[in-house]
Amino acid sequence: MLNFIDTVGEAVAGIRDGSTVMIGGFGNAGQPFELIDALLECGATDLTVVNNNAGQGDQGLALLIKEGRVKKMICSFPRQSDSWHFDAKFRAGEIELELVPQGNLAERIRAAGAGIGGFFTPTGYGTMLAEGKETRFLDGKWQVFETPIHADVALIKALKADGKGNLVYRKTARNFGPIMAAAAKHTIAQVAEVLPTGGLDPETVVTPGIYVNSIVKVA
Amino acid sequence: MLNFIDTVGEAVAGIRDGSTVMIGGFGNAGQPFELIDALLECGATDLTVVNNNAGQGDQGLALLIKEGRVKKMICSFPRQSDSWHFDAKFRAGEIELELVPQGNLAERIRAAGAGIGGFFTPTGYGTMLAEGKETRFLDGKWQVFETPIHADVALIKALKADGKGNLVYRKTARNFGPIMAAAAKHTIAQVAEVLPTGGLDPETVVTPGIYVNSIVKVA
Amino acid sequence: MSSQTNIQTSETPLGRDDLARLVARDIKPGSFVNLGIGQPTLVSNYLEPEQNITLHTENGMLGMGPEAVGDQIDEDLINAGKIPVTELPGASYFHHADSFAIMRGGHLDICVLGAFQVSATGDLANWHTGAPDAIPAVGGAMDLATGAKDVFVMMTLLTRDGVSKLVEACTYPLTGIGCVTRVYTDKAVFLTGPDGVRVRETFGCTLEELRRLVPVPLEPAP
Amino acid sequence: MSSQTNIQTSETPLGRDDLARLVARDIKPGSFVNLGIGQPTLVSNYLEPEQNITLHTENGMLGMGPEAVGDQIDEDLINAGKIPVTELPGASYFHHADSFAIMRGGHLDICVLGAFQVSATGDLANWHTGAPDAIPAVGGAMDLATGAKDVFVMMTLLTRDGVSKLVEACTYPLTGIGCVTRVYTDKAVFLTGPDGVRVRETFGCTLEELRRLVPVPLEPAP
Repeated sequence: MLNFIDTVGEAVAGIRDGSTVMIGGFGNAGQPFELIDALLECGATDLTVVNNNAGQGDQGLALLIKEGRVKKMICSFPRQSDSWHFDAKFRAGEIELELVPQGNLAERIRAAGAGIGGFFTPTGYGTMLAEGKETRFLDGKWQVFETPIHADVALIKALKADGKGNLVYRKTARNFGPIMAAAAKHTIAQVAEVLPTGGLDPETVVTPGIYVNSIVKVA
Repeated sequence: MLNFIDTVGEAVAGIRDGSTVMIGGFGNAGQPFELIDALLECGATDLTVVNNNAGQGDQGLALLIKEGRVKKMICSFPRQSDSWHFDAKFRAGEIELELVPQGNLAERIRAAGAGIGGFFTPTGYGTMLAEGKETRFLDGKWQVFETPIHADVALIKALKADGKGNLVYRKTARNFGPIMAAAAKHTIAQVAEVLPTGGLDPETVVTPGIYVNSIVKVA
Repeated sequence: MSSQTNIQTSETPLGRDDLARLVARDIKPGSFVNLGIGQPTLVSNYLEPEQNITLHTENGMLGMGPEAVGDQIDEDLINAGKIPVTELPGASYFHHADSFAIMRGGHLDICVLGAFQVSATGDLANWHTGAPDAIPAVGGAMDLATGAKDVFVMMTLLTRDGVSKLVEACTYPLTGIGCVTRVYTDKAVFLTGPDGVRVRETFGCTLEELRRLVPVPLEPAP
Repeated sequence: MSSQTNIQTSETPLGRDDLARLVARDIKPGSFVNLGIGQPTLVSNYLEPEQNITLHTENGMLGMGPEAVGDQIDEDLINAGKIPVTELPGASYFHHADSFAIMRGGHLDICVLGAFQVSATGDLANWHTGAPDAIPAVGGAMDLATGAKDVFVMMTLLTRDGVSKLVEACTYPLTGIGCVTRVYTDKAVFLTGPDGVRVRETFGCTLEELRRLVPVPLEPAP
């Protein structure tokens, strides 16, 4: 069921301790800052967070990590020049890290949404990120077995929604939004604009409304 | 390399005997009739054809089958009220059939384009279409191992192309076009209109030009 | 009153349209639904706008409208049965892998399918008679059967020869295992699952009469 | 002339920009290319419009233009290094799984990557120093290394301590096995593959001098 919600606080109110939360964005593009701030405020803790990075600077996901709400990060690129909050928690042994090659991260999220129980990919074969994983020779290459990443909740940012919950994005801010929306049991999208049903061209919809549960307009 | 080609005959001239050819379309929507006619005329034979159906009436793929050019069909729904040419060849033992649940067909084509060596899916588990296939219990369900379907050539139909080979489609004629374009070594698209580079909104491109090798305008 | 009479809700068996109306009424507001080819398509005639149901068609669309007539007919806009249809406001188009990801990823609330046979534990047989000279065609049936949250079957209870299509174990080739949750027939609505068959209501017969037609244990639904 | 002098094409080692110019010149017209973070990004400065090269960025775009300046800066339009970039005519946007399908499906003609080490057989180490206190970050490096048709590496031949980064076997954690086809360095261009290392040209040194720097057998390219 789709709901249009007035505030980011109400939108994230149902997120429970121990949840797996996917957060869209690559760098700052597509990062749903307002929803992340609301998640911080709502107090949910013991979270597993799926994001390409592990927070930057003193905002968004970085603050969630700083405040000790994140038990485990699943990401491809935690270390950045300004990932000091993650770095500190990691060196202190206070956060778990599952490091995933970015393409495996994307494909595993996509697999969860598409009902795929697992797949073989050449990425990572023979590297420490494939240690202990099943391998198989397929299509002339050694490949590694990877499994889907499911989530309880996805927090994403889109440009516009219509009355049916269909979404369109803007430029490279699209990134993980569409696949996270499909992979999570409950998807919350912050958008800049809500159009009436019929306000989006059906040929250009990127995320069909079937994947969206809550929409909140953020000015 | 992308080429704009004047006639469908030149576009299909490189297709060799024994090739695997993906043909877009679901029913008549998105079916590249002119390219199929040109394939019939060019004389290539011993083909493996991947299409959702196995030809309808007395046109397109049905004629290719009637003329004995198709050694094997990989499809989900061969039997229709007007699939008489396929029916006759099949009953005469003159055509091989690999029957694939439609979602497995789509996902196997997508896997080929995305570099996935194989995947597990619940679809077909416990049925005769999974006989002899590896199974595994994943995500709480029994699943079947399926492998990618690669092709030498894809023949697809789109609405518009731009100078970079980017494509957009029309309504449910989109169907298999985008995934076949990605799965084939060489993709030939017939389009109703060719726009200059920059003529398509980058947000609305469905098939990026990287997947397209030859474009021919069909009036 | 005995349980037999308690659950009879109609004096006569239901016709196809009455059955379609009943299925439509049972679909929760806001649901995303795929209606199979044939009898299930009738359900769309009885969905009320207030229900806000979104129809999916496997060939790449959400927000499918009624069958196209006259000038509405557009060969690029068809349903899974290749019938020209229309587009409702708020529709969206996508390619085949994305369309089947919707089905296979468990995102559809309900699909409604026809059947040759349904077993007491919800196995479905609806794609192949198994006859040696039959040319098999499966389409999206297995994806729907396996992927939708709820699979409703619509069928006549008996074959033309008077044999129950609700069976202990399917003799026709299977489409999916343990996937059917409800069976809507002209004579009764059955709830199927791992614990066996419960009868929600009967039409034109008592539960006792139904038990004589159907070779599996039947209990009234709680 | 001996083979040593035959393949020396410059009196001095190449600077970063000259090397970028050389890589740019070696990219076939019409290619689809991904340029890694750091030194490889310089290559884009030397691509000629006539080459008709299309740049891919892993975060969801084909047709990426030069770095954005001034009013062009748009926080929704960045490259894999999170630097604001521009959009060229004929660009397209797609989500992350579609973007990595382009990389992993073998559709990119060339990717150009930096490296810590490359082995004689083309193994690549470019994501992790293996230091016990290092926080590892891999990003899209393994997907590019494994997926592109050709993987070009750009690096200085020697570490600051004067140790060759072209090695018999990588000691740093691997990014991919046997994936590198060419190594562009300040002192030489190497062709790597299952048959060992061939030297295409040297800069500011002879093949014999190069052999004294690099601990793997070197033969001139045919």
